[in-house]
Amino acid sequence: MSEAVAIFLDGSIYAAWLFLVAVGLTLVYGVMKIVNVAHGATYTVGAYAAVSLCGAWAAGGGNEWGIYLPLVLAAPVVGLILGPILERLFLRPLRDEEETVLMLVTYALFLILEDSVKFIWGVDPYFLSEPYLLPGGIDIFDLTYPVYNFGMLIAATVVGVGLAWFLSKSKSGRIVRAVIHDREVAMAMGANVDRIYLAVFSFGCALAALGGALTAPTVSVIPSMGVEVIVLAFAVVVIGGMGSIIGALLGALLVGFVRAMAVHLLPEAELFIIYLVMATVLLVRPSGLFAPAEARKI
Amino acid sequence: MPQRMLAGLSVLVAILAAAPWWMPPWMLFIASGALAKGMAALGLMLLLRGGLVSFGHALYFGIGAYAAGLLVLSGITEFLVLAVLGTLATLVLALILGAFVSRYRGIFFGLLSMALSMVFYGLLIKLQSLGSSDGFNLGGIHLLSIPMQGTAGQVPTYLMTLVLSVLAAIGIDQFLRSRYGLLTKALRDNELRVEYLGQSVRQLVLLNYIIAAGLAGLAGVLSAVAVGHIGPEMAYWTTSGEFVFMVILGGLGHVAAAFVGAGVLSAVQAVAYAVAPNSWQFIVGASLLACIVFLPEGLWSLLKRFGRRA
Amino acid sequence: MTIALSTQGLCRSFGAVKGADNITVEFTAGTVVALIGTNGAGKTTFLNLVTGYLKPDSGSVLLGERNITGMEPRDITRLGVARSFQIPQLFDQLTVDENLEVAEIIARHASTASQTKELARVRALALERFGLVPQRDQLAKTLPGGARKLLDIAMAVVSHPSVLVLDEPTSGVSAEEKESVVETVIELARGLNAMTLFVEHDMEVVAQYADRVLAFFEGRIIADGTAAEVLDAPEVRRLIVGTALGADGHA
Amino acid sequence: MKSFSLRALAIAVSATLAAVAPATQAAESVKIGVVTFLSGPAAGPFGVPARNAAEILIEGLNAGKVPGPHATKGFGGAPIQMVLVDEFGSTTTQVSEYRNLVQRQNVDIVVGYISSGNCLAIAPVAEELKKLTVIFDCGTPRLLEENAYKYVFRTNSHSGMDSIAAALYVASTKPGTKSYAGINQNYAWGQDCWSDFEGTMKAKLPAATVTTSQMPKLFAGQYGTEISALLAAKPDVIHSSFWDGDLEALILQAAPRGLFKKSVVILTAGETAIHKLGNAIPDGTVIGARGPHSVFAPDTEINRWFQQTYRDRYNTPPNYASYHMVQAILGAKTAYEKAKAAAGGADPTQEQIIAAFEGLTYESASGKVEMRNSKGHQAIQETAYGTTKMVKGQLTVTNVKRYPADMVNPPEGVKSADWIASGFKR
Repeated sequence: MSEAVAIFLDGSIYAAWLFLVAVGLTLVYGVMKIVNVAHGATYTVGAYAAVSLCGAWAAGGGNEWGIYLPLVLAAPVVGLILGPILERLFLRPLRDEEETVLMLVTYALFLILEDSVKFIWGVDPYFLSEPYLLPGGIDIFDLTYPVYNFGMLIAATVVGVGLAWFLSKSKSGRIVRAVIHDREVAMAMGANVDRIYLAVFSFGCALAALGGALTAPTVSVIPSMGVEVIVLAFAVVVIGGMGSIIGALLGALLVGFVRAMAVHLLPEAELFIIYLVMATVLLVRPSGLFAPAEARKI
Repeated sequence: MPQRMLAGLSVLVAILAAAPWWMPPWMLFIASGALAKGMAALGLMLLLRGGLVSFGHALYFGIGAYAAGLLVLSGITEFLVLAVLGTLATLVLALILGAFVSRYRGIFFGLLSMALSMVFYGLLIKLQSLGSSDGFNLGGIHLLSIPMQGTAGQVPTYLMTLVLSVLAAIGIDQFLRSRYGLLTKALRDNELRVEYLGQSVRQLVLLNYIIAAGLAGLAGVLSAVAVGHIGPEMAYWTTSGEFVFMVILGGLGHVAAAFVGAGVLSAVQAVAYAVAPNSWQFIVGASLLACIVFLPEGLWSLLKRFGRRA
Repeated sequence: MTIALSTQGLCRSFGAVKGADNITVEFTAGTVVALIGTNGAGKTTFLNLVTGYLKPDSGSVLLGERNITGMEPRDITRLGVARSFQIPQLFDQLTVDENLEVAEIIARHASTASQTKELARVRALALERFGLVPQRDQLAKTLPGGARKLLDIAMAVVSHPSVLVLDEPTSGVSAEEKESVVETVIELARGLNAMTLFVEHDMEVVAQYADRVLAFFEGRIIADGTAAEVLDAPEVRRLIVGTALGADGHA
Repeated sequence: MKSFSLRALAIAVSATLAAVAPATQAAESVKIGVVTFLSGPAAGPFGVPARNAAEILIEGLNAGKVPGPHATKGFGGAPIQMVLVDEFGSTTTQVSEYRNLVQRQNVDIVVGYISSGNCLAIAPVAEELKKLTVIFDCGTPRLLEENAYKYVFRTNSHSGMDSIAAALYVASTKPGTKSYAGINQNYAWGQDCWSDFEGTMKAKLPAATVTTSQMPKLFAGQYGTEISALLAAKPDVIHSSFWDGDLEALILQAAPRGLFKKSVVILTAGETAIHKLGNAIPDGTVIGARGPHSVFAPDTEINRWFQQTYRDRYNTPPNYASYHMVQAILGAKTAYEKAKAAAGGADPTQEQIIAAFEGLTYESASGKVEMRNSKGHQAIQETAYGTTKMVKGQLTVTNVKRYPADMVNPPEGVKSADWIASGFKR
């Protein structure tokens, strides 16, 4: 019984984390058709930004519990700075290239950003554990869980629900959905694609940075922390169907629960279980679980 | 122009064939590696000409190397046997996996390939008897009575790699000039039309996929012989990424472009390591970006332009 | 009179929309048949079902005696059904000549040198017939609309099909070129003795070239007969011709 | 004109590469190639501290400032010149960089290699190029157990020692242990460490059972699920050979969940974390340093000098990777000077240095090192484990237990795994 509860909780927490790091990737792909490898580097930058902002907060004598403010603030800061730079300078001029070429462009950006992080913050690790330790833990059955992990669950829910609300209810959201569905038609109907791309890419960067910022308190912040994450986020997004928000959610839940089961019941399999799930899903559903349908007119 | 290009390439091959007499040994080693990787990149270029990018091509590089490694462990050290059986092993696997993978296009083809290579990588890590992530050494490989390893083996290995690379380049060049070459080009443009002209797209993709895999497998064997050590990282996605990088760097214009890409990337890496050990990633990333922006058709187009002007 | 192509109770819906609603029809070998109807009436859906791009929900398609229902486009093509497209499907990065060469290679499987030579000769003839000789070494992506259309059709005809399916061969073609495009194509089709199905909005073209006309509405055939019969049918006048010709001022 | 341009390009490329090659060095200095991680995840915890150690030691030796038995300037009076190479990158890259060092830079000795995959691949190349190569940190027992090399020496004990001693520490400090578990990175190092630990536990505490063996991916970063599984399994003891960011993340994530309170956690490579993470490591954690290094190092003159000089320069204490580096360079120095003495004061040949190195016993900053195994090419050394305790806000290591070299290293000619399986037969 307690094992089932543990699998459920661990799976949910891991899924929440996965969803946070993957949702920006799928949104950017859905709108811009860019597989953004630089997402991983943006995640790293988010973590470092959180370290610096929280450090400044503490140095400035900010309230102990107020530290969550600079932590979360890292996301919009990174999104607003890095997003427009990358989009305007590199992605907009190359917009008409093929998907795979764009992917290589973002891979190059990834390499450049990762080394830039080294130039700015150095190779020694940073620790930002206060936000993680501050709220303490709670006992569920006989296992202790940090309250912070449930904060991740809440953050993922807020992001997911907020995004769903924005896309379905707000006017700008409906325009974004129209672009996801059919860029040409949306343009013909007067959507300003330049502006939408800029906004969506920056928002995607902010989401990646949020993932990094919220992860920072639980790990040692090092320049290469984004490498594994980007591969994981890919797996989640591909399983769910590239470009689908609901797909990212289900992909995260699937990977989270399958992995939690593997760790608790068959630890040997943890190494490649995610790739196995990904390969299996793709073999059964070649475009992932919830790929937005695209019919070609001939 | 074609005559001139042929003459130029012949001179290049001659210079490379004479390399053991003008290159210092350490550079000869880099050249061996670059040629072997160029061969893998050549296969990838064939796929790319058909519009498909694999982010898991290192799977076959690794399969070739590990097939050779297993043969050496079982006491077979004749290079010809390793090369033939190593390549054969990749071809068989490519036939099986290709049957599934050839259904996919675009990013899904790339990512499914990557997932498959990562499953293989995971299996290798699990195999403690094969050294897990550390891999293992293979020594004593020879071609008939000529050693292929150690000090005496460096030149034979290099020359063998060069010969096989040239043969592969000529073979693929002929292939590209054949009807399949034209069909492959057509495939990249418009698959729907290819189907509506009565040609199975999957068959065509599968054919290219198998050829590409075979080349990567042979490259894996050659690399294993040259380095004398194999490990799971040979099948890791970053190795695949390196192959893609080489193709993009060289361009799709000519079979020699894949080798140009491999050579230049290896040289850039070697120099970057020596000059800027702390920021070589930055340099590699920036050159990739510069290449895509300024040379969308790769270094080959630069050589061609240069040659025309001269 | 042999039946070249027939369908039996063909149905296909897209959600609530019926693209093909129980279509049963037979086509005699060698005839030229025009399909008319407003946008969304089901003409292209019908062509897509016949050529394998779409799979029917129910019903069957027969090529002569042979059931080709649910077969892949390439297999249907190999059995002698060729088609052109409303939006020309060309190999944009290849030259005009190479586009045709690809079509020939696939259709004929040339391998020996003499065969290759023969193909080149045939190709030259085709280029001449379609008036594409001046553009033969141009990349397909640089062609103007009319030439794209012609090349698209030329590629379909290469295989000497027994059934030729043309989706709006004159759309995107300028008014001056229209006549000659249709002329060329129909003449060629008759020369091959191919059963030809073509979708057309220009009722003058339909009246002039079609042996038989099918009028589509909401996935059904609402009229079937000679051009004169169908174009005069009151239902057709009300639902199709009026709307199609009204704009051109011919009504 | 194509041919001309291509040839020009080929020549230009080779000229550029040749230009990078420096002129041959002055004959009397000893040129050492130092290979260690300068980038990648292993740079922070191992590579850079090792480089730092090499820098201050070589400076100190050249200036004749190193106290104790190593007071001679440089290598027997000859100044030392260091060539630094990054160990990050594929094995193929490493082999090619090694060839660079030997054939282009003409180094006299290569000291390096943290990664086991790299040291395994380099060894046969060292034999091929006939270049004295001192491995300073890599852990795999396979290096010198599977092959006999003439030119390859390793001055640190292999990973078998760490795992055996860890189990011995458990057996002596927690003899009542009924169950144990592991969390190790899923690659060769983690797998080897766990199987050696498990093997020793079976021999020393046969009644204890394994509850779970967690094997997360290397650099996974998120261990919440594994920690739950470990908590749920309720083992008395948990073994982990985690290092670097993974180790720090594990400590950060597990400590607040009480893992360190409910079980005794042994971190065999834990020493690198104590300098950085300090007070985040809970009391009662068992820490190892892969030998008698750092906090376990003896209070000798040379160790005090090293500690002080390192702290002064880098504002942090040296960790065990730093000590491994010092041990390697001092080993080469001792062998060099012994050979020089044997040659009657003439500069020794490489053959003479190798002959002197085989079976050498010498003092490093970490105490006595014996080149005893694998025909005198593999060092054996004592090791130690201790338990953390916070004293006045300062992390200290208490209850230190030392294990003599013979107790935790296999006898000559016996493979580590076989020795464990045999129940430690002598």
